Amino acid sequence: MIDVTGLVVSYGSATALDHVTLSIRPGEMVALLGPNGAGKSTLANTLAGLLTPASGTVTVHGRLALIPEGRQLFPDLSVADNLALGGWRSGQRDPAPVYTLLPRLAELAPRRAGVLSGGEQQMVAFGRALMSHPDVLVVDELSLGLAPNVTSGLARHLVELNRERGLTVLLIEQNARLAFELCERAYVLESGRLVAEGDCADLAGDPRVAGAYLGGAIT
Amino acid sequence: MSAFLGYLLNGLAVGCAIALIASGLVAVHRVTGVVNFAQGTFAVVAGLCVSSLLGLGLPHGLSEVAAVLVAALAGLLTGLAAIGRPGTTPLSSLIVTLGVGVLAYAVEIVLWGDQPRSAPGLAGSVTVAGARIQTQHLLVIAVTAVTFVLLALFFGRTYLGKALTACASNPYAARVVGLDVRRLGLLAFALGGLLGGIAGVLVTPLRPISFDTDVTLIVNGFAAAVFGGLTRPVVALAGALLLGVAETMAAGYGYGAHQLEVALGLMLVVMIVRAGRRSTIHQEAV
Amino acid sequence: MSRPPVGTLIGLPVAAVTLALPAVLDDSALAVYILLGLAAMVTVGVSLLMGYAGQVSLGQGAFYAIGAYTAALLSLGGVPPPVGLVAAPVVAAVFAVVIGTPLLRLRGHHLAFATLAMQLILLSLAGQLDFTGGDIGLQAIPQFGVGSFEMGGAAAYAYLTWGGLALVMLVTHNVITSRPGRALRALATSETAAASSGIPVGRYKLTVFALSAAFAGLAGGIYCFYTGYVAPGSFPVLISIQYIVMAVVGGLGTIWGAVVGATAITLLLQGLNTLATVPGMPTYAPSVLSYAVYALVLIVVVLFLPQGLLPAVTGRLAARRDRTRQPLTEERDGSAAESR
Amino acid sequence: MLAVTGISRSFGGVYAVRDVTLAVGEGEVCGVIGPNGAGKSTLFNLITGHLAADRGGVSFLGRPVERLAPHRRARLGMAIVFQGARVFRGMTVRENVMVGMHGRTRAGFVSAALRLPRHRRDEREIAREAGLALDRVGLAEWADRPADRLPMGQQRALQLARALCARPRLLLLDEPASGLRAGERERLATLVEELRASGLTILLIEHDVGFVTRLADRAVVLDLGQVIADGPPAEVRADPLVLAAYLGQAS
Amino acid sequence: GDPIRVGLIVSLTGNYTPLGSEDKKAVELAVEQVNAQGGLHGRKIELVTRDDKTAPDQGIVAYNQIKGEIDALIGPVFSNAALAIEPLAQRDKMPYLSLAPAQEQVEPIKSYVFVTPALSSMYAERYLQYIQAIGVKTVAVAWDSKSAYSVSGHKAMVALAPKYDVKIAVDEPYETTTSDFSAIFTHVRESSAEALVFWGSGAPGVTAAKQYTASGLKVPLFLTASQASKLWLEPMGAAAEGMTVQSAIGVVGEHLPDGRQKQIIEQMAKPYQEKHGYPPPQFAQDGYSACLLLFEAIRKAGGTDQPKIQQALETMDLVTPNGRFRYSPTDHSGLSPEFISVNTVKNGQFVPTEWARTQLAKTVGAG
Ligand SMILES: Nc1ncnc2c1ncn2[C@@H]1O[C@H](COP(=O)(O)OP(=O)(O)OP(=O)(O)O)[C@@H](O)[C@H]1O
Ligand SMILES: Nc1ncnc2c1ncn2[C@@H]1O[C@H](COP(=O)(O)OP(=O)(O)OP(=O)(O)O)[C@@H](O)[C@H]1O
Ligand SMILES: CC(C)C[C@H](N)C(=O)O
Ligand SMILES: [Mg+2]
Ligand SMILES: [Mg+2]
Repeated sequence: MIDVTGLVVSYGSATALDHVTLSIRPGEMVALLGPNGAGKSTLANTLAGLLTPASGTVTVHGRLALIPEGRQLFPDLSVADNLALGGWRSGQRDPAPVYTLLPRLAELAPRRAGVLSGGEQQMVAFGRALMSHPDVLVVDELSLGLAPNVTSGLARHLVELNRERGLTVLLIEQNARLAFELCERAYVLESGRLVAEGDCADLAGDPRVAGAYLGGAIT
Repeated sequence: MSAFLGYLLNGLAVGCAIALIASGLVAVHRVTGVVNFAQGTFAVVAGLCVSSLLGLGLPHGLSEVAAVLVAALAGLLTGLAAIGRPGTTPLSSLIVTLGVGVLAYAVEIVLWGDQPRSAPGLAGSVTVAGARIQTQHLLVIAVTAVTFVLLALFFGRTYLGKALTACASNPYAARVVGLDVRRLGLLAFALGGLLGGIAGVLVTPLRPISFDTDVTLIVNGFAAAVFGGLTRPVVALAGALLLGVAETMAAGYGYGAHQLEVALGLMLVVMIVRAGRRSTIHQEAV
Repeated sequence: MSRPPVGTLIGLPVAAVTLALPAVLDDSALAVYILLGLAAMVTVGVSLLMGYAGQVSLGQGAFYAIGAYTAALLSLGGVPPPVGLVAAPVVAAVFAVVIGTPLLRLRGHHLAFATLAMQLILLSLAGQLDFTGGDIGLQAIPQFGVGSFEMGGAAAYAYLTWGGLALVMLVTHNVITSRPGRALRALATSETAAASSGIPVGRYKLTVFALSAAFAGLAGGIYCFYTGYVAPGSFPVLISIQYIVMAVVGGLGTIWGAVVGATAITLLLQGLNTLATVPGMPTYAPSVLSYAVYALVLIVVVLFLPQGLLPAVTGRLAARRDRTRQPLTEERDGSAAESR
Repeated sequence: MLAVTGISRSFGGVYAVRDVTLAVGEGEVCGVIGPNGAGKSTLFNLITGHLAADRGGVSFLGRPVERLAPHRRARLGMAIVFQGARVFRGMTVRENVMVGMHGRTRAGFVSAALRLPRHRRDEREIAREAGLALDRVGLAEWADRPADRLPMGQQRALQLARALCARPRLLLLDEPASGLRAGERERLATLVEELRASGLTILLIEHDVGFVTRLADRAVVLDLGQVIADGPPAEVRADPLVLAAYLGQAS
Repeated sequence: GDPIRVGLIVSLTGNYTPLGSEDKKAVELAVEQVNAQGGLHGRKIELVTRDDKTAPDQGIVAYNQIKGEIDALIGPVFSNAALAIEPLAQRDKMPYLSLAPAQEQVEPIKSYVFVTPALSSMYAERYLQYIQAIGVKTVAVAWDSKSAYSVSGHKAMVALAPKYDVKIAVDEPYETTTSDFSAIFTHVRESSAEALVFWGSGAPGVTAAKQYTASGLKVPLFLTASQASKLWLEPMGAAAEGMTVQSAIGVVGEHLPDGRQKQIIEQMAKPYQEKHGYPPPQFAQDGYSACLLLFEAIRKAGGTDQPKIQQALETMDLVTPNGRFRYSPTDHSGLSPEFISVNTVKNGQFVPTEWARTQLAKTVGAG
């Protein structure tokens, strides 16, 4: 579904991704872990075609949707319009299915997205990505700013989509515990290089990974 | 009373002409975030074209449409220069549009010379409740009304209109959902050219147009467009009408030597009062 | 703090050349040299206002005019020229405070329009009032001089101008590399975040507005003594736009950039003027040539050196990528975010 | 220390904060939790003065402050770390942090322009404080980079450093741990504990209830703009109302 | 010998481009003609042209640039730029022929400064003569408050009106940028004015003329000489027909009786028409006249000694397309209202009125 080989991405003289090679099979849910500044968002943006690699190849089969870091809504448009535009690629403009999933958004529909609370914005960003009926969903921070019950709701839904529709998911998530719970496999990125990969269960057992990412995490 | 009505009607017509320039500024800014200082140029190009085409003996209607299309093309070319290169910031684009406006001077002088030109429009005038108004003015008002209704519907109601708005609202997010920001921006510039062209074609019969008429056009148009925050066509229209009516009223009631100042001053006061009633925190929301 | 290298590396040789030039230039070159210095002085203010504090003024020419009229009226009224020259920036600054108090409640494009309107209104007033000499303006303004010494030659004005410019640059440099300067740069990004660090945003905006007005006023004061003539026509709205172009072309948010921009644009325009009026050129040559070349150079520079000439030259491109992206974009989000 | 009485704010008829009364004692760490859109950030904006209240009052250090502009409240000793990242573009990390000292120094335009002794004294002071704050949040090695290029996590740390540089009496943190990984979160928690130990009063919005439980003496739960629970975190966590409105079965 | 260098500073960009470029064409024509005849004193004339950009300070820059290399100067059409340069020219003892009509240039007299167009007060006076002659008693006046030409024309008209027994019923300023004149027309309609005299240059005049026809006003519209260009008739289109427009005598040369005046006019008009495809407008007349005056002065001075040129100018008596100049130490304008024609527009041409025809015939005959 996603094949990345020898990917190098740099900002001016600074290299953010250094020869990254990874691949994700259709229907997989894969987590991407790494400390701040590791290059996770850079990878997400490159997969979505928003950054041009300096070298290496990126192949994505099917339609990819990105839930970008920091929500990135259209602040001047209403929630309903934000969602509708999420369907630009798929041609689906009716946000009703998203409202069933996130009823709060139905209440917020006529509001300008720019004035929503942080968590509300994150919900819109999630809904917007679903509007394009993606084959692959790249989530840059799922739980960011979300109340625990909302996070768990969304996580459940991701799993559902994955099981029922075969949605492929690449999940970047600060809450490694949650990520390990949801995904089968994980990659660990540090300073632009892949430093570990494998089944979540194995990685969770790896003391180095567990120390850095599971450590005191409390939920 | 009929004098008052006369000033009012004429003021509305003047305002409508300003509004058409403003509409183009709004269309471009709303989509690209660029203040297009070449907007007046589009009107000038259309005006000069229509005078030439009519001079060549082409019929009315055809000449006007052709001139508007030329202006739309000019808009597209301006867009290519202003936003065609990736990574151009809106401020740089603004300066580029200034440059395009000046470059257009050179082209216009070569093609049309530096003397003002005009074109015949709807002749004669009609009397409304004792007030006289030029037929051409009525045409301006009618076209403006239609244009703004369409524009408001386009941006407010249509999917494409919303996609265009999204481009400037958050260009990064626009790319995330798959909008081709550059193409849509060029579309907006072409639309801006079209609107500027309409303004030019309508105004040329009322006042002579020469290569540098764009300065007057843009000052008024900019005032009106800013009144609407450069994003809201209907508020820009209100600003333009306020400007036009204030100008004719000032001239009508004894401030002819200061009509522009009176009108601009009034706009300023309204803007400052409006600004006072607004908090900053959500203007910067992250 | 972040840019002493540019200052010292380029500054010293530039200072030396600056001092040497008036002695070797002829009158015609000196005229350009002086106007260039004056433009740079105003542009440094624009750059401070726009590049650092994120506020746009399309009415900087108005303060230039106020400075010129102040100095002219005072010295025509018998006040010694040095007093007039000192009064010029002061009056411009006071005026900026008075007019800025309401105007600075506006942001971005609104502010740009408001300052533009201010200039139009002011010049129109100057053209109507009797004591300003109406549209004809004020003539026979005495030469600048101290006591019985009268400054005659253009070279003397060149020193006065470039001395003034040095002063303006020094003040700007001192301001931006210190506490108030950081506050200005902070409020350019986010007034809210700035306020929550204890910065009185309104007062700071007003102060920097007044400071940039004072720079323009000082330039205006020198201008009036040099030309001996002041009229509303000397300060068209277009010169205000020209200052912004100079600031952007040179590199916004750098002091030397303003000087480089003013120099580049002034020399370009003068060069074109001379070139286009060479005998034998076809009738439209002057306008066509000067418009076309000016426009093309402007477009090419802005597109290919978006950070401006100076940063491009000093190769500090990367470090500054986002700085130019300020005022006009910044506000768009703002004004659009208001009640719709 | 801080007393909020009957404060309300609505947007277009919808209450974001409704009749909230809240008192925070000196040295207390008070967690504020609640569902998305409950009005937590709005409450912070009301306290710091970035939003005007429709009704109600705020008093700080025993004096009413609801009429004071945000920068005045900041000078009295309030500092806030906003929910999103708000770093000052075009400035280095260090310069960003130095801005935090603004309220505690005086050198203005004149001293700066003339390089008066006060300016030098203040600059030295500011540089020292900023250095301390940078060390404290672990940003020292990033100090001379342009702030807007930092990854998310560091940007949040930067904001915290800026707030600390002001040596506030009351610190308002809006989701400081969001976007942080376990290790970084741990460091943040340690820092907050240190701050608490030094006597700083802290209001903390956080969706990570474990984080709040560990750090806060007390938790206030907001829902639909109103306080629905107030008490020791452990108790609040078990409150059925809170469970229903906020925690869901995930906790 | 080495060439005589004449400076020419006019507006080639900016607002007054349409004026300045006409002046330039005419000056170049005059220079060409004199050089074709071998120049002056065996020396060719060389033009040094600069653009004042319709801005006084740019005028000063231009002047400072060329003052060292020129022997005499023909100066700006834009009154404000002209006024800015004059003190400098006077200080440098630079013989200076201005192309701007503002009164202030010759009040007080500066010994080196001479004016070539008729002063706006002369245009005002001429109109009053005409108005009196056709039996009109009450007029309305509209004037551009931002143009020095129009302001001083208006001022003179108000001052001189009683002398000609004319009452000004409506006195209305407007701005150069005005795009709608309905308010003025309404005021005129509501008054007892029998004619509307409209002071302005270029664009506003055209706009007013167009809107005037549509406004249904019955009283005649009188435009001033600043409007006397074929290029400004064109944009007016049909609206121009029947309108009254003043001009310098040169604009209506073909309607004059044969004689010295007509011959001089044709000496310029014919080649100009051939070269540019339209008859020389008002501003071209000014430029050409300035050249003739300057060349004659150089001829008489026997060279380019500047004080001598100044003296020659001060005693000048010369027929030019603008009329017969008689400069004197107390008159640096040299013209008189008799050389101004009052025309109507017929088939897109300026045709002198009966009154003007007789008046001009008298003027020319007397000269
Ligand atoms: N626009 C940019 N210009 C320059 N450098 C950048 C830019 N964006 C990111 N970087 C740098 O690239 C590196 C990777 O950043 P990235 O945002 O991909 O990290 P991340 O893993 O997503 O971090 P976080 O967990 O904080 O979101 C960082 O060192 C960052 O400083
Ligand atoms: N300027 C505004 N205009 C309209 N509604 C607003 C505005 N600001 C906030 N709101 C609304 O007020 C409610 C409270 O918002 P607030 O940001 O305080 O929530 P929060 O508790 O911080 O939520 P989160 O945990 O998601 O950050 C939300 O529903 C939000 O949409
Ligand atoms: C007659 C024209 C040469 C006068 C010109 N319009 C001016 O105001 O200077
Ligand atoms: Mg990231
Ligand atoms: Mg919040």
